[in-house]
Formats: sequence, structure tokens, C-alpha cells
Amino acid sequence: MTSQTTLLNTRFLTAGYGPVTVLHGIDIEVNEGEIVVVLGANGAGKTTLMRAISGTIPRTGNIEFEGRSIKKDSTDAIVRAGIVQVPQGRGTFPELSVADNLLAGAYVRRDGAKAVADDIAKWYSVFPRLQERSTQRAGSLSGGEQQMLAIARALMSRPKLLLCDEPSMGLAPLITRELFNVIGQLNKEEGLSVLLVEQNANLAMHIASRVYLLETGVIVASGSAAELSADDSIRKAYLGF
Amino acid sequence: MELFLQRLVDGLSEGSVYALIALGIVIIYRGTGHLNFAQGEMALFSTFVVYQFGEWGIPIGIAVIMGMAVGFTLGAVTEVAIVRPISKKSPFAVFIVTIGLFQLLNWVDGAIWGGQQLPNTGVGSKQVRFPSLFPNNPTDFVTIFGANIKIQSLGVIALVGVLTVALFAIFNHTRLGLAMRAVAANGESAKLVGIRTGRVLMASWGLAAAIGALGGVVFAGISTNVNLGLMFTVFIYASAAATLGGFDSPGGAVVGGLSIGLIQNMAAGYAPKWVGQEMKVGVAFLVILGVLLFRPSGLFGTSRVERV
Amino acid sequence: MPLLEVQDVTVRFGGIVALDGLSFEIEEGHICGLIGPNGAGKTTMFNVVSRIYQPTRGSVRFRDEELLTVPAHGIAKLGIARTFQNLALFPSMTLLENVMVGAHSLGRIGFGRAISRIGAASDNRRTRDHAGDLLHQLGLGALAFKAADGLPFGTLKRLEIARALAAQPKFLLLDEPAAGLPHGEVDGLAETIRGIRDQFDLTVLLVEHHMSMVMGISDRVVVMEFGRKIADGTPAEIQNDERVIEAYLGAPA
Amino acid sequence: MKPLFTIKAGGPTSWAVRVVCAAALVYVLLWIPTSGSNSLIDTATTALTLMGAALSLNLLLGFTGQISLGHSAFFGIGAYTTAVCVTRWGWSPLKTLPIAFAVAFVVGALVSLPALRIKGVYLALVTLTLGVVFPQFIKWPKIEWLTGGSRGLTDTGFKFDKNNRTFELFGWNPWGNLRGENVKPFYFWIAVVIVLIIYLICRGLVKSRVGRSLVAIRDNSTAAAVMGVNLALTKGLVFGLSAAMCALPGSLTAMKGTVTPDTALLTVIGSITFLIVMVVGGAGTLWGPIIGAIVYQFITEKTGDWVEPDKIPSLLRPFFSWSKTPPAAGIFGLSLVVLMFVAPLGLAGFWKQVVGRVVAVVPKPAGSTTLEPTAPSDGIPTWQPEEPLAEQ
Repeated sequence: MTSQTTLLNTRFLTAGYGPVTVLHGIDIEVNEGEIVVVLGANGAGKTTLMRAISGTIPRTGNIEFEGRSIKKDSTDAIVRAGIVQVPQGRGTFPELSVADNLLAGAYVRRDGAKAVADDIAKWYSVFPRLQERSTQRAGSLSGGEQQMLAIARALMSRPKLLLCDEPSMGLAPLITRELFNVIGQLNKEEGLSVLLVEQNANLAMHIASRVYLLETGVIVASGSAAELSADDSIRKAYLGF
Repeated sequence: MELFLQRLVDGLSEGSVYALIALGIVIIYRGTGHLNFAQGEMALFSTFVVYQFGEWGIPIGIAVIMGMAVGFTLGAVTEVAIVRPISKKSPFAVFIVTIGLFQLLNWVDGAIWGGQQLPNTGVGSKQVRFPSLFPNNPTDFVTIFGANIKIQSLGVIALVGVLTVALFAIFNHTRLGLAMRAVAANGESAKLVGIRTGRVLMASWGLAAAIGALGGVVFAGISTNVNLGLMFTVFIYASAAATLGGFDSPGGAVVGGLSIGLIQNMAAGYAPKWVGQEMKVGVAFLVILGVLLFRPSGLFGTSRVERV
Repeated sequence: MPLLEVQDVTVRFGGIVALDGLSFEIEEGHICGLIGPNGAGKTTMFNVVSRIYQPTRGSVRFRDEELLTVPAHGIAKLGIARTFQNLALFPSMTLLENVMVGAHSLGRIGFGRAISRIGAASDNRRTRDHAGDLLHQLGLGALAFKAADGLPFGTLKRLEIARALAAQPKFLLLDEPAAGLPHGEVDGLAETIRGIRDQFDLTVLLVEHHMSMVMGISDRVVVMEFGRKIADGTPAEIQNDERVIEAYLGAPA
Repeated sequence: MKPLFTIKAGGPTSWAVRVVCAAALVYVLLWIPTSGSNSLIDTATTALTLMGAALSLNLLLGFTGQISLGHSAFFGIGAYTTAVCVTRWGWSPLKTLPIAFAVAFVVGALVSLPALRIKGVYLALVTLTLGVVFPQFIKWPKIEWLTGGSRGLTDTGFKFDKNNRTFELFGWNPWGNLRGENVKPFYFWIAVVIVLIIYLICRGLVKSRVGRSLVAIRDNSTAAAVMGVNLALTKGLVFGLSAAMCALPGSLTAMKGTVTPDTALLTVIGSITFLIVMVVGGAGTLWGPIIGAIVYQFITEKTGDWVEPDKIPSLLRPFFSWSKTPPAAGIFGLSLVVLMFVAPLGLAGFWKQVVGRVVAVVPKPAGSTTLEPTAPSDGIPTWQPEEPLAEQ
């Protein structure tokens, strides 16, 4: 593990909304090629963590990406730097076609229409269902298809780090499993680093290199998946007993 | 038949101006959810600027483009300096601010160019007339099926048609258009793919004001006189058009604008005793009220489920 | 006879089914916890009971009376009050005034009497005193004359409870009262909820993510997932229910 | 910063302040009509007319949050009801006031029906078009027999003749000479009474359970409904009442003798003027429209002849001399924009802030607690808590 370079690391990251502070000083690290999972029950602050890293809400503390502080960067600069987020509840552009959603994902790229078109073709081959529906409005897709579209759209910017906010939300278990398989594959085959926040503990632990446990805005435990499932902390954080 | 054709062309040429202003309303509404009450007055200001350029001897074609640039700047600055900071407070404050801008811009026009009307008929001692983009002498008409159709009207329809096609090309085939549609569909997600939503909104306001400038110039050309109230009625009709087409649908704005122009001219033409010049605006009122009561999101608008 | 009977309630938004044939009952005097993962339909359930949403199917009976035919403004009079997940206060009013609006359903002063001022002064005094007492009781007396806008989230959550209590309800629906509270304050809130239940003879329906709090104060717990009820029982029963554990931790891979 | 003085609400000092203010008000009201300056009386009457309309709009827009740009139409309905009743049926103008009130109430309540389904900008649009349609409707040839079309109606007001009684008190007469020689004070007093009625209605509502429910609708209508506020009924009544009150100052304009559909206040310009008066003074405050109307009328009259550079005070000349029209419209347009940034509650709100720095008013305690209210250091009155609040 020590040979890996640190991609993202946060020090005392604090954020919230107006008068409410949700995150109370979060320290996490993501190394290159890892899938790091942040587990937490509802209301623990998972989405706030994602937003704080992406810079869509005001935050204090330190965030470094590839050794450079991105604390003061705006969201678009962070996307350009290589961190892209798949928002909770998919967040596709419902009135745009599937193809236009993917094009919008490549908004920050400057390497020409040909390269973008090649990438679209590539993600169509990974998610064949999207190709079938390329001219349909994204809003007309099923929940699972929208989640795939949201991930493909994020990948269109060729990120170094993919942030995934609860990809399993509202999806049937079978589809959730399929999604996690794809994420695992992308990690193995493309070397994509992933920071994933999840509620579905069992499924997420399966693909995780390392796991953090978030409870009411604080990291209460961390370690490998095996270490964490050995003790009772997850159960307690989730079920309160 | 002749009368019908004439009313058709008149309706379409007026309607196409409504469509332009309605497009401006829709572009802004989609991006920010605000109704810009100063939309018509921004257009009027640019229209007077174009008139001034004409007075200085600049050819009308170039003057219009310069006027549109002035309009773009006015719209963009308004969004960045006034609307964006105030919209963090409340939608009510934005409403008041656009009313304030309405009043302020109208006064500025009067303060600079005077409250008097510019007679547009080409007669009178000073021969002051608004520079027209198209030949508009009394002899400039073509006869189609016995109807005398002014070249000016046809020119307006053609110009607005071309502009609308160009706008839709921008919407559907450019980076800016993609960004505008993305911001309209989901602002947070647009940020997350790296779109600078602030710049897009600024550009939207600019674009809306620029096409408004063109609408103002065109409308000044087909009106009998140009005065400080010129664009206010156009704004009312354009709002009715946007309501009819759906506040978030650019295509709807165009269809709505043309429909309002047609309905109005046909109604005033075929039922002069009932509608006449006085109640032309009543048509707009009935359209707005009827649409909102029976089809609240317009003909082409999307209805969104309201969640608590 | 249960105080609230929810039978086969289904709510659709467009193509999405938010509640899918949900049924459960609440006994009078109980604190009933309603839990489930995000998007399970808990807040939708609240909005059905408080008549903000009209279900496509089903019935909700309160004290054996059908609620679904009562207009939204009629439920307060029946003795149902609620709080909101993301706060629905009146930001321009003071805390005292917020609570006074909470007592709206008890008042008798309409347009005529307000304009003619017949009895308006004594009505104001009574409402004001009632609201002031409630604020004191919830520890907010010191802030009575401050505007609600800009106060800390936890304070406003308490204010919502005070406002709901001002209607002298029999049935109180609390939507995530502990959300946004620092860990240390959750126990105090649990005490408050239990205290007001005993003092005002209330039945409470509690939506909360804070599991230790829900399990600590609920007499019964209803668990939802995907708009359906998946379990219903005492906290001890729920804690050992395989389906609940699976819903929360996810199915093993 | 600690305020210099502390006053207890309902205490002797607060009563003394009230009595002094009331006395000053009565003095001013008696001084204006007896000042002998016709232009001052006219100005004051116009200001009162705007005050009445803006107070009405304020109840609907400021307190209840329902946007209306159609109040010029209700104002016009008042004017035309009086004009028609007087010219067609020979009614006494004062007797037309209740009729104007009732007609406008019905129209306003009808407008509120779509308002129940339509919100925000859409409501603004519907009411805006109503304001635009009204003068056109008056000109409509189909009803010209009733309204006089675009020429308007004349002789719509009082008929003064030599036999009228005069009301003198030891030679002192604030009412004017009603034999047709000096009638301006008479209109002034009608305006005062109308404004007083409107103010008392607004005040009664605002300081009651109903008023709280109005603000609740404005701040959060869903929560208001859950608290038991009948949204449809309340909005309908407020809309009707606001329209009805706005008709009264409209009636007054007709009582002065003529109405035409192009009178500025009867067109959308009127709606915007009422809005400006309300916002400049302070939307959602009881005194806002009153302060706003005085300021509005004062500035408008002062700057009315600033078209000629030598009429502009020399200090201000460089800023205004280029303008071909009087600057009032521009000043108020700019004020709306600036006020939203610096003082959303207008002059009344600004005044409260300033006074609050000097005088702290301690409210009467609420509830059965015996704790004594104390004046805190930050200027906001509070009580000492019975137990320390948990740190948030």
C-alpha cells in the first residue's frame, strides 16, 4: 500500500448548509487505483461529503488532489482537475437526450469531437442499454438506466477520480449488483480510482479496497473491509444497537 | 381572400416580433426561474441606441448589430451585477428589482431621447423616421392573389424566421447551447460536469436582451410611431405567447408568438365591433388566463411535480 | 381501537410509486417510530396524513373518521399537528409569533372581528400567553422576541415542536427532529419528546434516522422500504428482524 | 452596541411617545387645510390618495405575499363606479363609496379565483394584464354608453352651490368654503377619512389572528395550511378586501369632477406607482405606505420642473441637467433596485433599524412566567432563560 501515491486527501474538512454544520472535520485519503467506500446510515453526511469535495457547497479545512490544494477551486476547476461526481439520485438532464447527456459530460474536454465520439462509442459498448436509447430523453429511462447514464456521463470527462453518491439508492438489488460489478471492472481494467459513499454496506464492502465509517458527520472507524466487518461498529452505526 | 392574406401576413409579422421577445423571456426563465419584467424595456433601450447610431450616419445593418451588442452587454451586466446577488435573498426581491429596472430604463430612454414620438410615416417637417431594415415606402409591396403585401412585412417574417433557425441551431448544436440546456434541466448536475453555470446564466440574459434588441428594431420599423410605450404592449403579448407555449419551451415561445399575432389580427379583423383596437389586448389577457386555468404549463411546457 | 389506521395507501408521482399499498396502525398514547432507508416513502406518508398529498388509493382513518375527505386546513382542528423535515417556519416572524400561528386552529377571530376588534385583544393575549408558556417549556423562552430567520438549526427544530404543540394536538407527527443536531443533544431531545408525550397525553409518530433514539423511545417501530411496510413490532423485535437488517445493511453480496 | 434608552411596551413612556406623536399628527392634519396654500392641499390630497391605494396593495402584496400589478384596475373601478352612479343616476358622491367598495370587492374576489391556482410570476402576469386591459375595456365601444369611452365622464363629483351651509367654529374653518369658492380642504378631509378607514382595517387585521395567518401564507403557505389556515378562503377575502379598499381613493378622484380612462393612475402606471410607494416606504409594514406616499409625492413635485437646468439646485445640476424628462421616475426606478440590496423593508424598516440603535423597546412578557424582562446588550429584547440553552 505504501508504494501507492495519494490521489486525494482531506484534512479537517468541515461543511454544512447555512446554520447547520453537517461534517465535523473529516480526514480521508484515496490512493491511486483504489476503491474507497464511505459507509454511513441516512443523515450521516455522506452527500454533504461529496458536495464538499466537489466544491458545490462552502467548506473549510484542507483538500488536496495530486498534492495540490483544491480548497479554493470552483466546481468546474475541480472537474477539470479530474474529480467528477455522480450525484445522488442520478441527476441526469431529464429533458436532454441520452447522447446529449454524454456530450455534456465531455464539456470540459478540449481534445476534439473525434475523441469525444470515440468515448461515447466506448461507453455505449460498456452500457449497451444506453446505445439502444441514445435518442430518448434521459427522463424517460428507468432508474437503473439513469444511474448507468450518470456514471457514463461522469466518465466522459476522463476523470482520475470518480465520486459516486449512493449509486444503489432506489434500485432493485439485482441492478445494484450489476452496477457494482461495472464499477469494480472499471477499477480493475482502467485503473480508475473511485470514492464511493454508500448505505448498502454488504454490497459496497465487497468491492472496497478500504472503508471509512461515517456517523453524524464524524469518521468513527476505518480499515479494510475485512477488518471492519469483523467488529460491531458498522452494525452499531447503522442500527444503533 | 385578399383580406385574409393581408391579415395573415400582418399577424405573422407582428407575431414574429412577439415570438422574439417571448424567446427572450423563455431563455431567462429556463435558466433562472425569473420573469424579467424589464425584457421589453431592455429591448426599447437598444432600439433607441440603434436609432441613435442611425442618426450618426451608421448604415442600419451595422447599427442593428451594434445595437444587439449593446443589448447583450446590458443583459449580461444586469444578470451579474443585479439579479444574481439579489436572487439569493428572495424571488420577491427579484420581482421588485425587475420592476425597478423597467421604470429606470424607460426613464433613461426618455431622459436621453426625449418623450416625444418619432413619427414613422416619413412625412412631417423634420422627416424624422426610424431607420428601417427593409424598403417601406408606400410603393414597396408585392401583389399576391390580389392582396397587397408590404415587402417590409415579408422581410420581418423572413428575418425572424432566419434568426429563429439560427437560435435553435445554437441551442442544439453548440457548446453554449448544450450548456444552456443542461443548466435549464439541472443546475447542480451542470456544475458537476464542469459547466460554469454563472457564465451560462450571464450569457442567457445577454442573448435574451440581444434578440430583444432585434425585436425592438423590427417592431419599430412596422409601427406607425416609436414612443416610450412601444415595447410595453409587445412585452404583454410576448408574455401571453410564452404562457401559451409554456414558459420553459423555446419552440413553444415561437408557436405562441405567431399564434397570438394571428389570433389578434384575425379577431380584430373579423369581429371589429367586438374586438376592435381597444380589446386587442383583451385577447392576450384571455389567452393568459385561459391557459393558466386549463393547461398551467402551456402547450409545450413540462409540468414538474412539486415536492414538499 | 387504534388512533390512526392507515390502510392500503398508494401514492404515485408520474410513473414513480412513492407508497405502495402501505398499511399500519398506531395505538393511542404510543410513540411509534417510522424508519427506513432514504426514499422509502416516510415523508410521503407524513404528507398524506397531513393532507398535502392525495393518495391514488387507500384510506387513512383517525379516531375512526376518514381523513382523506378532510381538507388540509381541517386536520389541525381534528387534533393532528406535525413538524417538517427541512423546516417550514415563518422566517419573518419572531419565535413567539411562529408559535402563535401554531394555535391558529384554536382561535375564533375572523376577518369581521379582526377589523371591528371585538374580542381581538383578549384573543391575542390568550394566544400570546399560551405561546410564551410553550416556548419556555421547550427552553426557547429567551429567544421569544427574536426573528426565526438565521437562528441555529437545532433551535428551529425545537421551535417547530413548540409550534405544533400550540394547536393542542392529540397526535403529533415529528419528521426527523434530530436531523442536524450534534450527537450530544440527541439524548436531550429524546427526553423532551417523551416528556411532552406524557404531559400532553399525546400519540407520536416519529420519523428519524437516529436509530438509537428511535429504539430508545418508541413503543412500536414500523419499518418501510420501497414504499411498503417490511416490518412492524417492538424495538426488540425489530432489532432482530432479518429483513430490517438487510434493508439497512444491504443484501449480502 | 448598547441602545441609549430602554422603554417598556405599554409602559408610561411608550404611552407618552404615542400621545405626542398623535398630537403632532393632528396638528399637521389641521394645519394643512388652513395653511391657505392650495398647492399644498392638492399635494397632500394626492399623497393621501396614493397612501390609500398603497396601503391596500400592501395588505395583499406586503403582508400576504400575493403579487398584484392590477391595482390600478381596482382603483379605476372605484373611480368609474362613483362617476357612473353620479352621472347616470344622480347619486350623492359620498353614497357611492360603499357601492365602489362592494363592486371592487366582488371583482377582486373573482380575480382571486385563478390566484388560488396561479402563483408567483404567473399571478403577476395575470394581474398585470388586468391592469392593461382595464382602461381599454372602458374605451370599448360596446360599453361607451355607460363609461363615456375614451372621452371619459364629466361632472362626476360634488355639486357646490351658493346655498350650501358653511361650518365655522368661531371664524375658524378647516373644511373650506363649500359654496364652490374654496373646496380643496373638503377633498382633503374626505381623503383623510378614507385613508383612516383603510389604515384601521389594515391595522385591525394585521394585529390579529387573521394578520398572523396572512404573514404565514406569505412566509410558507404549506405550513400555514397545516396550522389550519384555509388558504383559498383567506386569499380570496384578502384579494377582495384589498381591491375594495383600493377603490375608495379611486372614488375620491372621481369626486373631484372628471374621470378619463387615460388618467395615469387608472392605467398600469398606477399599479407601478402604488408598488413603488409601497416598496419605498416598506412592504409588509403598517407605516410603510404612509411614509412612502409622502416621500413619493414630495420628490415628484420637487423635481417636476427639473427639465430646465436653471430650476435644478446648483449642487445637483451636473447630475440631472442632461435629462430631457423629470428625474422622479428614474429616481424611483433606481430606488427599487437599490432598496432591495440595502433595505428590503424600505424606509420604515430603515427607520426601525436606526431607532433600534438608540431606543430598545422591551415587549410585554408572554406567558404565565414571572420572570422579569430585561434589556439585553445587543439591542434585541430577550429574557434571561430559566435554564442555559445548549450550545448549538
